Amino acid sequence: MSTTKEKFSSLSPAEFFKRNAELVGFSNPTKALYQSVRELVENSLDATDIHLILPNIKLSINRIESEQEIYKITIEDNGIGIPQSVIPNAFARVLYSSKYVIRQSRGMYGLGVKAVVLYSQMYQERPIEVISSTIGSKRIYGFKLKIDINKNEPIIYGRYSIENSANWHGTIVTVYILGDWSKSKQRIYEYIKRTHVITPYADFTFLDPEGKITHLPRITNKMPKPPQEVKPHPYGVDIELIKQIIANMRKKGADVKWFLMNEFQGIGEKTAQELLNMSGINEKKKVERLTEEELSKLTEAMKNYAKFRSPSADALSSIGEELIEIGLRSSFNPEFAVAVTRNPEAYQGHPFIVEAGIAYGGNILPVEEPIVLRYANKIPLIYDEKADVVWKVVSELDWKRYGIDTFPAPLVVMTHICSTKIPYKSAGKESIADVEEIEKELKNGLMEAARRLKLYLSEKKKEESARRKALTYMKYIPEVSRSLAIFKAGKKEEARQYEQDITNKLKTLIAERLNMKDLQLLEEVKVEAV
Amino acid sequence: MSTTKEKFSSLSPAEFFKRNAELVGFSNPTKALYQSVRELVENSLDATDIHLILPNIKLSINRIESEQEIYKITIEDNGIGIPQSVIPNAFARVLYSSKYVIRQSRGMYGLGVKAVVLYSQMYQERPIEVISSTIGSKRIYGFKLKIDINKNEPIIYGRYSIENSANWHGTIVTVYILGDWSKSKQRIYEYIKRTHVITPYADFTFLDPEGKITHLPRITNKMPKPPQEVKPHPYGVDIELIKQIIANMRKKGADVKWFLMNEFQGIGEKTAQELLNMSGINEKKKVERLTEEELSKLTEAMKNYAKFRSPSADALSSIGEELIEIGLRSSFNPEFAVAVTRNPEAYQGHPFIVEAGIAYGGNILPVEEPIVLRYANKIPLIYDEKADVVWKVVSELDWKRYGIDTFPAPLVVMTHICSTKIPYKSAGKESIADVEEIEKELKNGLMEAARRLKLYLSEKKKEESARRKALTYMKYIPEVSRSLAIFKAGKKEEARQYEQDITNKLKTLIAERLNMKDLQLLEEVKVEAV
Amino acid sequence: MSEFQSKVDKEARQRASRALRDKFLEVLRQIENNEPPVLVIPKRTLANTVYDNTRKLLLLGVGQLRRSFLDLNEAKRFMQTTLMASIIYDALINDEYPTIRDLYYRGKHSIIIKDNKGKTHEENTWDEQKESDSVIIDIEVLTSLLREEMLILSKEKGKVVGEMRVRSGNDVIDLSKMGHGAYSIEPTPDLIEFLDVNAEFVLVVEKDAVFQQLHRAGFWKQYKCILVTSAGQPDRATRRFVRRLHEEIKLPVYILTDADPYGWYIYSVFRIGSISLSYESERLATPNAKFLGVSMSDIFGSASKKPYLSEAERQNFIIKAKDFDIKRANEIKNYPWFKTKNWEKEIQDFLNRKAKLEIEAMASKGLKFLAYQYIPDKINNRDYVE
Amino acid sequence: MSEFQSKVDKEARQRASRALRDKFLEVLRQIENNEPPVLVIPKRTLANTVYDNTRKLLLLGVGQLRRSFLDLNEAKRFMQTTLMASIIYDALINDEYPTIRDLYYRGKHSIIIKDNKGKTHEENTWDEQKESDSVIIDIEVLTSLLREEMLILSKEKGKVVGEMRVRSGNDVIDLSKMGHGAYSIEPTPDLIEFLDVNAEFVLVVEKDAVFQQLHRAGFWKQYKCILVTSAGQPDRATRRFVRRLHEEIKLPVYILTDADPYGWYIYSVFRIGSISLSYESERLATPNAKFLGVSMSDIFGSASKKPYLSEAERQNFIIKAKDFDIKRANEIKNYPWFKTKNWEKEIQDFLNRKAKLEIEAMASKGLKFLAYQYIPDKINNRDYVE
Repeated sequence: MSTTKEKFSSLSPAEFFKRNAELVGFSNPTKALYQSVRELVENSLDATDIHLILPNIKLSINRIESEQEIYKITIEDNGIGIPQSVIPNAFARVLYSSKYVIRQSRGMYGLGVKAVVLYSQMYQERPIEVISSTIGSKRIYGFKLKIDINKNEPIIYGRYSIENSANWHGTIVTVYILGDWSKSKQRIYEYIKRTHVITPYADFTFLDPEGKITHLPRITNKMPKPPQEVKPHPYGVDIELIKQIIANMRKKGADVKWFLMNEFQGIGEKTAQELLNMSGINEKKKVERLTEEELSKLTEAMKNYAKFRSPSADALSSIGEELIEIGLRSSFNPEFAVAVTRNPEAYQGHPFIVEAGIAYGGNILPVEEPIVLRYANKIPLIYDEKADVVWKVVSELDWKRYGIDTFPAPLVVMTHICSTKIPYKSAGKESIADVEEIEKELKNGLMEAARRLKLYLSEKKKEESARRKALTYMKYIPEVSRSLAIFKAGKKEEARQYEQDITNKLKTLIAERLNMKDLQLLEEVKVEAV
Repeated sequence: MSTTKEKFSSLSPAEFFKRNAELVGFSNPTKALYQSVRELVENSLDATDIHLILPNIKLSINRIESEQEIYKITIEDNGIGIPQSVIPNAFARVLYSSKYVIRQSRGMYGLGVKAVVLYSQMYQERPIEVISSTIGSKRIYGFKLKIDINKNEPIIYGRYSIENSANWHGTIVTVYILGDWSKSKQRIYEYIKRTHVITPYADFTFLDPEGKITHLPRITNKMPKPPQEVKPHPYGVDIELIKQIIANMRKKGADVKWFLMNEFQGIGEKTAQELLNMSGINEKKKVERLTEEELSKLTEAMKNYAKFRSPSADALSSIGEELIEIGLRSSFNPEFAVAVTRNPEAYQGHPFIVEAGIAYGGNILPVEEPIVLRYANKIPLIYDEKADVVWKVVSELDWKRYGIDTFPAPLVVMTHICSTKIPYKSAGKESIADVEEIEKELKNGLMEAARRLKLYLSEKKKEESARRKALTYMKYIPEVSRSLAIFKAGKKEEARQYEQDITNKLKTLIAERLNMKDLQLLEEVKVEAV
Repeated sequence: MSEFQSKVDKEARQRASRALRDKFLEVLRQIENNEPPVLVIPKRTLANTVYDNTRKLLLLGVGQLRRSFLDLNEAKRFMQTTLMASIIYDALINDEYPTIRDLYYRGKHSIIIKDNKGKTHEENTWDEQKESDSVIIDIEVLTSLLREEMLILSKEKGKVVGEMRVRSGNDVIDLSKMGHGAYSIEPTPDLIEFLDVNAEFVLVVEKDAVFQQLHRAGFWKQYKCILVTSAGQPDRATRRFVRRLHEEIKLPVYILTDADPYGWYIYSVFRIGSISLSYESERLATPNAKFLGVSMSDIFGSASKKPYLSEAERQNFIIKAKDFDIKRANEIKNYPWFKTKNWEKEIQDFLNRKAKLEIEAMASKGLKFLAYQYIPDKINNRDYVE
Repeated sequence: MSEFQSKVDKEARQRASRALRDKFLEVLRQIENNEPPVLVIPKRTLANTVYDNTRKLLLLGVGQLRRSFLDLNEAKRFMQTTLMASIIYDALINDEYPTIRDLYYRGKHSIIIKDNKGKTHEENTWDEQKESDSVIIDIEVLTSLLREEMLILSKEKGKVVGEMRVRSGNDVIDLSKMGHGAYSIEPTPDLIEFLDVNAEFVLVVEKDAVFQQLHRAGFWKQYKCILVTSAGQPDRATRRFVRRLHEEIKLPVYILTDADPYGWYIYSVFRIGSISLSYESERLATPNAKFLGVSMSDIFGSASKKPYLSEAERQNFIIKAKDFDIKRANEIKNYPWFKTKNWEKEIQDFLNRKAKLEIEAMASKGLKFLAYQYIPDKINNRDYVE
């Protein structure tokens, strides 16, 4: 038996995520470069379309050292900008964010850009540079920042401001990072291309380390409705969340009934009373005075109460069928494209909307399995496809029932899940967990889109079948006429004269048999005798 | 353009992991119950075998409410116990742990049991209860605890101590949790069974909510060498780690050369000098005075220096070939079992050892794909098998080359990776990322084990082939004798008398042809005439 | 060209060509009256095949199918039928003797059409001979003319030897003077005239090699028999020839085949005709033909009979029945003419044992056994399955 | 039983049985001297098949294989060879006429052994007839006795008509008096004696149905010809019969087949023999046989010749060559006796056009065309491929 003493110690969140950078997607230089691009692009998009600004995003990556692979990434957006007072914390304090509200956004954990900074300062010494101006601001502010990892605090290496004479707003971020361009190149391009499919209203310019410039222009000015911040839905709460809401309440000394009716979605007086009855709490009880046990009962009541309205979808911003179709058409040039936006549903108190698109034929190359484009809160998911619930649903769908008789088939499937909380399998945001409610909606959405595909395919088949029918008769009429003419004449040599007459009579009979449209087809067919 | 102001706010780590409990494996009541059992069992094992104590672990799960599915989980171990002074923080402060040292352990993130507590207090009000006594302690201490989520601090609901007259040491933890036994049952049993395969020196008792008791007795008293705490390896450091080491140094005012030689593994004077030359730093410079740029150069030099010794394996505790074979044999009763423990290797400065086992035939049922048992730092991984690098290696192995000609085959593959840092894909510790160095070792380990399987199978085949050869001759001799006897006699009716003589002569010829062993086989064969 | 000019020939051609033409002029009339052209053809389905218990013949029932050109599913077959009829008609009036393969070739060509998209569609009038053969049968039942009556020749492989003389064409052939060879039966056996028959029965042997052996052993001389082989599945001429020997010379007919459902089927074809061609039974079938063997009791014995094979011989010669044998046996079991006590027992025996045997296995016990013991014994003991 | 007792027969049996016995007593002597028993057999491989350019025959070379019982890979075949030899020997001394199928049956049985683990292993002496057939050929080359010399019968399908009489057994048969039927050639054609031949050439037709048509049209009468059909791939008796007509009566032999590599192969078998059975060429082949048609130039014409088919007829009748046709053509191209200017052109034409044609396609232009124009024209113009 060894009697080694165990040493206990505490970590700051910054230290924790530095040590375990792979948990947020920074497992090696290849993934780090890719993940950095993602986080920066997603912040830029969140700063624009949520606020109804048509995004203009300029991204460049340069290699700045010949010995080590250190890349300089610069991104510029025309977003709402960041107030100068919060810039240091927003970029250099882990678990500090504008995203801790109930509203759909691309970022979710408040970790992304801070993880970029953590990784950045692990292998090189240059600080991150942030230049930003909010809407209407008279000045533009610049910062150079690092994170004090032990304290989880910003270290400001420099700051300045200049006049904003052109009324510019937006943010420019420059960060230096150890990366591996040749290995991450393909994924980064894929990411940008797929992002553009779902935000066809954005304009992207990308300069890569090889000097190649890619411009993905804006395809439409139409933008989706932006998400609103909402109150929590009672089904999704837990004891600790209630405690926190109580702690943050502005009105002090409120009673529990008022609390229920004012701090949650969709609780009116009747519902509040029923919840209080279920949990055995007096409606007049001051909310600060609730015991642990009462809080537990109240939470339980909220979980068990069956009659809540669905969570509000105000917090969500779906893309919409029109924009999805535009994206699919412009990216794939298919013969057919369709999109479905489902009604809002909820899981564990979080509202979500599923959207599904299908593109078929045209320039799409036939493949053994459908090409699947996965999106969550408007960001494309590239890695870990087979671990995603979307793949499960796509691969279990019986495509034969929807007119796709065999694979390889020229088929692209696109799914978008938007929610105030996407159930990612990891903080790297690569794949979505098997949540029953989401799986069901994905299935319904895909089936709805697939039914429209089927309709299209069967219309196409029907037309072809009518044409084939006419062709069949037209093929055989000359043979029948020639044969019967021989019997009429009594010998082959004298039969020719009767053929045309029999042919005409047969055509008349066929014309009666088929409708006019088919008859037209009949006339169009040229039979070539051999 | 909307001008919504963004609200920025900060989260405590406790709040972060409460909000995102699925990141640590608590996505729903089913997984929460399973994950809680895991975390508790793993803590108990870490408290015993690391300290050379043969583990005795008693686990019970009871349902305590009929309305809600609240389960009481109690675990008791005979480990080293936890000092009373750290019990509150160890159980109720997120990112506080004894596992933040460089040494292999099952826990890694210092999150596990805290995540259990977080989830526990989300849906019911009972605090966690901890009873513990360290080795040699005169008293046993008891605590009732919750986490203050806003502050990330323990709340002590009760404490007491009693005399330790029996010299007991160990820890008893009781926690209450919202769960779903029926859905998690199978996985929990699987987890316990597989844990026992890799720790055959442990004794498990498990009482489940249905009242069923399972006892998995200790199979051997042999235990693996325990891991030692070590200094960091220079290849694995980053700028921020160097800063931290400097900040924690006891000797103040040391120069950089002393620092290099005393705070890292395997740096002697010569190496230290070379590193300093590479980074252009004066050896006399005080380490506290190093500039950011110098730190960056030093880190770069440590990354580029090619001649370091491999990281020390002292921090690792592999299981060993003998114990693995014992585990495989006792669990599967196979016809053949083999295990391989590879030499230590390193990735990104972290030492690791791969172990691989193969069991074949016997009571194993033939299956389409090998049954794969994955372990990391002595814990079984159950979920997300196909996303794991182990699956990649197993499925890409050309089994035909190793004597497995067709599937289904009765084949079990077992892998164990131990490291001071396992590169999990997520903090839920379910699957291991594709790290090139680990993939290569897994491949080598499996191939080494598979070669021994091949040897076994081909020995078996060779024996069968010799037997077949003898059989062939024995089959044909009577026919040849009968036919030739007819020619000898001149007619069939008189041929019989010559047969035996020809047969004997032919057997002699065959005996000369084959060696004695085969001849023996020959004699054993009974030919039945028809 | 004397053959072409013969009177019998001329008459046959006129009869057939007139019948054909009349049929299709009817169709033409429909078209001229703006009615959909329809061919009314007796159905050749199992359901429309009737076993006439009195005459012991398999005949077509009264079921008819109406093949309309306007029915999309029938249009092609309608076209094929008119095409084939016109070709046969043309051959008849031009003094030709086409074979069914000739007819296949004469009618086979590509139809090529272009649709409005400029795409070319190509289709053959027919692709394989079994398509055109099937159309020929349609025309036979449609016109009630057998193909021989339409002067269509087919490949013939039946052979005969025995104590008789026949007249064919202008020649008289002595079937007892064939040396080691044999007389090859002609495709139009109705034109054969039987002269001087000195025989007591007809033995039909399925296998040519067994026929050769029995011929070589002088079996037909010793036992006064007409020895015929169908060399496998019998062709029409061989069936007609055997039928005429039975009908006109009143000779009993014994059939010797393998002991398996395929052998029974050959027997069945001689006796009744094939289901798909039941329209011809009336002229080709020999309802009184008897299945001489090899029977299950020859192999395994029965209460009253010692088997011809020993246990060891059985083990070596018996072949395990295949799935398709079992399938065929079950079909045969349902044919009305196999619904006799003896046949039901025979088939059930087979199904129970799942064992079959080739006639060669009997021969391999020795030619003398086959020729001088097995066959005469069976005939003498009336040990056949009926 | 007169046939069994005939002197010719007796002599043949004695000759063959003695040769067989001597061969295997040698093997027995090896065993008695404690030497591994070995059969020395001429190799029947393509490499050991030699084309004798002078005699224009395909013959076995000097290559030999040593089949030792102690060689594990050869043990089974050794066993099969001794087994088959003993069965043939037994049939010879017992006055039997087995067929190759009989021999298959006589030798087929299960060998059952139990190993020391009590597991039963079962194996048949042979499973399929092609195994035992192959062993028979081994014995033929081993003993230099053709199967006919060992009194083994086979299935025969060749037929003949024409202005001649033959003696077979004790009978004289007039082949011009067969009516619409024909004379079926016997399995032992060497026993046939030719009498009164009044013919100028032999026409061998691959297809039975074409034979029937030409016979019916009186072709052989009009053109003084012996008309033979092999009814497909020729059997040994038909080949020997044709060879004897050529050798003894000095009649030129013309062969008419489909225009495709399979047709050429049939021609080749008549002319040279088959590669796998080259040991028999010396007696069966007719090296001067001429390939009358159908030739590529008959179909497509040439610089000096109008084609017999019109463009439209070609479109309908020509069949696209299959992959195996191409493969076979390339094989045939390498046979020495196809290495003549004309044949190389013929084969190259085929390979270029990838088109083949059945003889029926010619017949479908009309029987008169075939019988009175195409064939006589070709013969008169010496328009054959040699």
